[in-house]
Amino acid sequence: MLEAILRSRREEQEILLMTHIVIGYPSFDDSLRVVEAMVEAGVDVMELQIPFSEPIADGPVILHANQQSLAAGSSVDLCFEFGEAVSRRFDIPFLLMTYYNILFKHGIDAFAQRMADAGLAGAIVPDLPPEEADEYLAAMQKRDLAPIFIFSPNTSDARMGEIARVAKGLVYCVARKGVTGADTTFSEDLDAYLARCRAATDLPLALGFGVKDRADVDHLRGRVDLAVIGTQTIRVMDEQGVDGVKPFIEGLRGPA
Amino acid sequence: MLEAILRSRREEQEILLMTHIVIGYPSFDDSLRVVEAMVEAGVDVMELQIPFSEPIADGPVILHANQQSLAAGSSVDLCFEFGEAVSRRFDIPFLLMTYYNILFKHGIDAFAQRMADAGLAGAIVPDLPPEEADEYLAAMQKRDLAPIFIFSPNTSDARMGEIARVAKGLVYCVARKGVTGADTTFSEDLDAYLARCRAATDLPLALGFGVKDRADVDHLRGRVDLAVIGTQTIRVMDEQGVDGVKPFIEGLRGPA
Amino acid sequence: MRERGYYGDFGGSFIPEILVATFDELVDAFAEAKADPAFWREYETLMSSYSCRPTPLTYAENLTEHFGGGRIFIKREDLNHTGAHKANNVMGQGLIVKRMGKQRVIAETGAGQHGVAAATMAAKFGFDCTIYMGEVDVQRQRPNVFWMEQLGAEVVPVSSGTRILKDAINEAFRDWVTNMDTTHYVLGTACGPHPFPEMVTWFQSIIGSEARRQVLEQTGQLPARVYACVGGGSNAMGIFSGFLDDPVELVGVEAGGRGLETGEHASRLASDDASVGIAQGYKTYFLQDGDGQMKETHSIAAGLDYVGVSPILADLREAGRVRFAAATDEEVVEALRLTIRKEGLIPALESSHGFVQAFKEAPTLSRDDVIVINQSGRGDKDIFTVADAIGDPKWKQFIREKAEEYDA
Amino acid sequence: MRERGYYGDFGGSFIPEILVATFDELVDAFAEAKADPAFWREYETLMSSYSCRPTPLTYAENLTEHFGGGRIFIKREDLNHTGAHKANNVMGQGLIVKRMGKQRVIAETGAGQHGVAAATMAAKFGFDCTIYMGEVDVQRQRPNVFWMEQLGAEVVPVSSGTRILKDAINEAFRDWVTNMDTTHYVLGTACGPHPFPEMVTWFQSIIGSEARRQVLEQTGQLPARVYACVGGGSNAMGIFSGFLDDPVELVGVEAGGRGLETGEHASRLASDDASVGIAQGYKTYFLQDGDGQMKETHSIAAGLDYVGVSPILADLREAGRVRFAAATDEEVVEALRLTIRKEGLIPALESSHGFVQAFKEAPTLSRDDVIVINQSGRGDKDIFTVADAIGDPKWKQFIREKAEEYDA
Ligand SMILES: Cc1ncc(COP(=O)(O)O)c(C=O)c1O
Ligand SMILES: Cc1ncc(COP(=O)(O)O)c(C=O)c1O
Repeated sequence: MLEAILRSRREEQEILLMTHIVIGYPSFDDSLRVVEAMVEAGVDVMELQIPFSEPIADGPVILHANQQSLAAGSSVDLCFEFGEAVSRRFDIPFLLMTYYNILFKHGIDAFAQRMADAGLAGAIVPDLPPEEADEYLAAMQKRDLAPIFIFSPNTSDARMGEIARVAKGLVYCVARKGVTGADTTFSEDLDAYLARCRAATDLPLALGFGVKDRADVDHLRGRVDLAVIGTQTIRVMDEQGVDGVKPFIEGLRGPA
Repeated sequence: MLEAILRSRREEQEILLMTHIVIGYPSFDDSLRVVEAMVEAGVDVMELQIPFSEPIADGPVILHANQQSLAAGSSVDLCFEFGEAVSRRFDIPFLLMTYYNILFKHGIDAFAQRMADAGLAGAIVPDLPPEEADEYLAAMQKRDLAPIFIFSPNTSDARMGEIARVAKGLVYCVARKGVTGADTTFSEDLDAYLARCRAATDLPLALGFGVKDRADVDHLRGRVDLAVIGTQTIRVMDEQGVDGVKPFIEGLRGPA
Repeated sequence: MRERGYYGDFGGSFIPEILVATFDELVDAFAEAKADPAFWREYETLMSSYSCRPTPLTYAENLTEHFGGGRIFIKREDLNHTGAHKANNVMGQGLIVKRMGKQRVIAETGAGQHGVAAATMAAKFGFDCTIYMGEVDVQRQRPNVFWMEQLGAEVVPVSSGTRILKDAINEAFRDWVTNMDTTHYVLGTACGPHPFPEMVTWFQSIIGSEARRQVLEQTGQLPARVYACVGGGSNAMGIFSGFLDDPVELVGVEAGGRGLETGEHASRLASDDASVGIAQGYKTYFLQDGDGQMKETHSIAAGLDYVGVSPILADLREAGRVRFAAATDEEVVEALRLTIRKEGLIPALESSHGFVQAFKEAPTLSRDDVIVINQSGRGDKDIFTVADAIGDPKWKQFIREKAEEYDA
Repeated sequence: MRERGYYGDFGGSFIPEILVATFDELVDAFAEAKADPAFWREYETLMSSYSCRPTPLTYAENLTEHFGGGRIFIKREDLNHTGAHKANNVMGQGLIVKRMGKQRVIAETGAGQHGVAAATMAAKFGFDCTIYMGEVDVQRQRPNVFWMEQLGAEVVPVSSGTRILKDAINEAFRDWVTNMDTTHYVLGTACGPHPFPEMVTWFQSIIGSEARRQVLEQTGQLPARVYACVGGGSNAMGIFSGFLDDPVELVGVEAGGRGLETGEHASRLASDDASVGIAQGYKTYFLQDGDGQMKETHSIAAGLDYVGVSPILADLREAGRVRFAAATDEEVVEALRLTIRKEGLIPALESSHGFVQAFKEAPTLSRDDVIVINQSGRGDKDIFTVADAIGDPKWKQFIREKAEEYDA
């Protein structure tokens, strides 16, 4: 499903854009307006993060957004309502991003069912390595949902192969060490790494962690299928308000 | 010398009075006026304490007087000048009381010489036990000065005998445990103790530590030769000024 | 892909992909060390020449008489260098770091005890060192922060989340995912992803093996019960390890805070308030809400103020092998005061939790029975907390005067 | 009359008559204990089960490399229960008190370390306890006062004289002459009237005999030099005792305060400012004026801030057996910082004096030489002093905030 959508979009675009928001940050209304702006700006796929109290893989900006959303009363139920609302309304695939405890406490099968019911396309669970993922994989597979896994620069070739065997939809390639939100210098090492990723899987490759402007996106053109703009959108929103989001996204890929 | 003087005074008085001042407390002038008042009030013998920075056998009142005197600039030289002045001027025997370090630093023989030169009659050195006193004894003996030693309630009979062998002038009987200045309850134990003292020596016996009023002095009449009023005179002076000293001393033995 | 360590249903390794290779390396280094008898000898030599192992097992004669029941023995982890059992773990991991050839260590700390221990180890081994510590804990444990800094460590106050231990752990992971090539994360307790629960337990097991030998030597018998406080669970696992195969009742004591009924506590295994979850890289009982969000916890003892608990202990509870109880803040201060007065020992507030439960049970045992309490650390580090709990006016006056001196 | 203990020209027993019988009793009790091999065994058992003797001898590899000279070993008295060598002495005297059947102990304290140790011993043995402490020291060592009180001791601030250690000793004597029937005075150092210098040295000699055995075991050789700080002299005598008959150079390090030339110091044997005198019951070198009045002394380390010094050390100096040096406050803080950074050890400010001199001399020795420094205690008790000496702004801020919290 997800993979097919992405492939067909790729036929029209040399590089796709995937963006990230934390649901309920700074409010549910704002989240909705941001999604709207992004879709209008031509984003191809979105990650919707259900906030978690212990987001260990996230850097300060997203961490802060998680905490604010929770403090403002976000809940898993509300996040599903939100996910359902946007996926009904907008014609791009939406993914959930969250930590494994949210699925685990909800019941993994029930969680997948709710995802399917809400019309969501897949999920990214950064603290769930494939070794621990049997139940999750089964639940996702049953509903044709994409369990998205991650490659990192120090993932071995062998392990990439094993991950690729269970991944669906796309593979999220982390550009560098570290948490979300820090700058990335795109180097020659990146090409070698991406070559390894490409060799390991036929799935579309998304590259994230530190992609922040048009130059970055341009650099990725031809190297990967999707550029993931995560922290930077939240920064733009924090700094310029929701209205800043659309021009920012348009600028990433639009005419120079 | 001292012994003879005391014996002859004893022929006139059933109980003699020995008093104590700290030289230079609260000032040298006041010390002189106190000596004057005491002699006029009929005191028979006086202890003049050369202040020491570490008076471990003294209680808070005399400790304080030591410190004040030193803080005001007292010195061993000044104390000797004072001792010489009063012993030239007044016709009672004066004793020095101080701690051993004062003698030791001065040179023990030189100290004794100065005592003799100043016309002083003897010395009480509470932290100098007879075992350590050979040099001191020789120096005192050479000048016919009285080395005064102490009996305490827990001095054994045997030890009393040994102390008596080296003591001259009088023996200072400590009435009880503790430092100077605390109250003493004169009990039957006291009689037994004094009987032991009497058996150990033919020297006049002085009883000190806690003698503070006429009742105490009356109680001691017939039991010892001298009553030592130490801390209480300093208290009187602290509370009533120098003028209070004479009536206080007179009241100790005078008509009721 | 590699097998992740499970203890019954608990444990595992729920880590970001970027750390997988690092954990693989650590698992290997640990396995090699464990298989190498020379390594344990090196560890024991280090602990006996740098810290003072074996630590004594002290007969608490006065407390025994006071309670009139079982004979009370106290395992003296307070006598370790840096004042707590934390030294055992950091020194052991220090040796592992040396083997791996890394040059920098990071650590989280709650009470500050593990931070001081880690900074000490770093100084000794010549490693760079960064310590993550919740802002709240930086406040309540300032003396430890001061010493960590003197030891050359950088102390980073963590202002995210509840600003205590669990948040410091998150921050440490964030550092690690960036610097894993040069850096080892010295986790301070028997929690976290595999191999930490097992590795920390292994180093701490030196407590239990000593204690077992000592109690047999000194009394000729095994203890009826062994008590230990449970924060993350490392000191408890350390002493329990010595008695797992014996007919000895093992009792873990958690932070009852203001009382289990108030919800302001940190009892994961002794209360019904916790449920199984996965966070900070491992599966265990957490104090969390229905959505799986971690709750605020409370304890007078910063070192017990933690939402999760060792997966090994969670498993031992399920298996009925370890019994759990909770001690309230108030009971803890009472037990601390009594222990100081009666024995001249000053247990840490953390350790005092174990004393509370032992004191409750000692009278019900007979003089023929022996019980062992693990005094995981010493309490002088807690002077600000203890003086506050006791409300000593002279201490307050002293602090006021010091502040005036500084303002002058 | 009885022979009073002299060490060459020094020592003796210059006590008020009222205490003579008490000292006779003590001399007898000590002589009996010393003659009874079971007593020393009891003492060793107590020290190994309640404190953690033998304390380690730690090889300071990093400091050794830093100075590039002799190999530096550190005897770890800081690992004793209560954090200093003072424990050795109080526990030993506690056993003597038990033998004498007394029920109350009193003690003086300067740094507070001996006070805490004595109060601890009293709690353990069930004695009543009063501690005399100069007002100035009560101020600078408040944490120790807090713990003494928690241990059940009454702490009496002494406001006479210079309001430090020597004045506390005077006050303790004043108490003793009143209560000698029930009370033993636990003098804290190798000073005072006979048998204290000898008795305290005997108990502390456990340091030296352990250190000698350990250094031979660990290096196969005797040390070239042994360094110890000297306040009253007990830790120095303790470690020196083990090497008196060996070709080992013994170095005592006194408080140089603001510099010997300033007169603000407490160097009795390393400076020309002291002269022989008799005070506090014994004969030794004192810092006194021409009249024999004791002078004010100064040291950053409360425990070294004393006018007198062990008569045994005075004798060993005259005999040329022990060499003396002084370390200034500034040098001490520097050596302390270096030791913390390099080895993860936190010597007490007192102990750090020994480190200063060892650091000065280590580079002049060869790698074939071994030197031993006695780390008499741990420095956490000194946090207020150390933080002030270092001028840590965060610590000051913390204290200000605490004060505000108390004022609220
Ligand atoms: C003295 C002491 N005891 C116990 C603990 C709790 O940790 P654990 O349960 O891992 O032993 C701590 C933690 O800081 C501590 O400092
Ligand atoms: C840690 C420490 N070292 C040394 C001393 C000095 O005493 P001594 O010279 O008797 O060892 C003290 C005194 O309080 C102390 O606390």
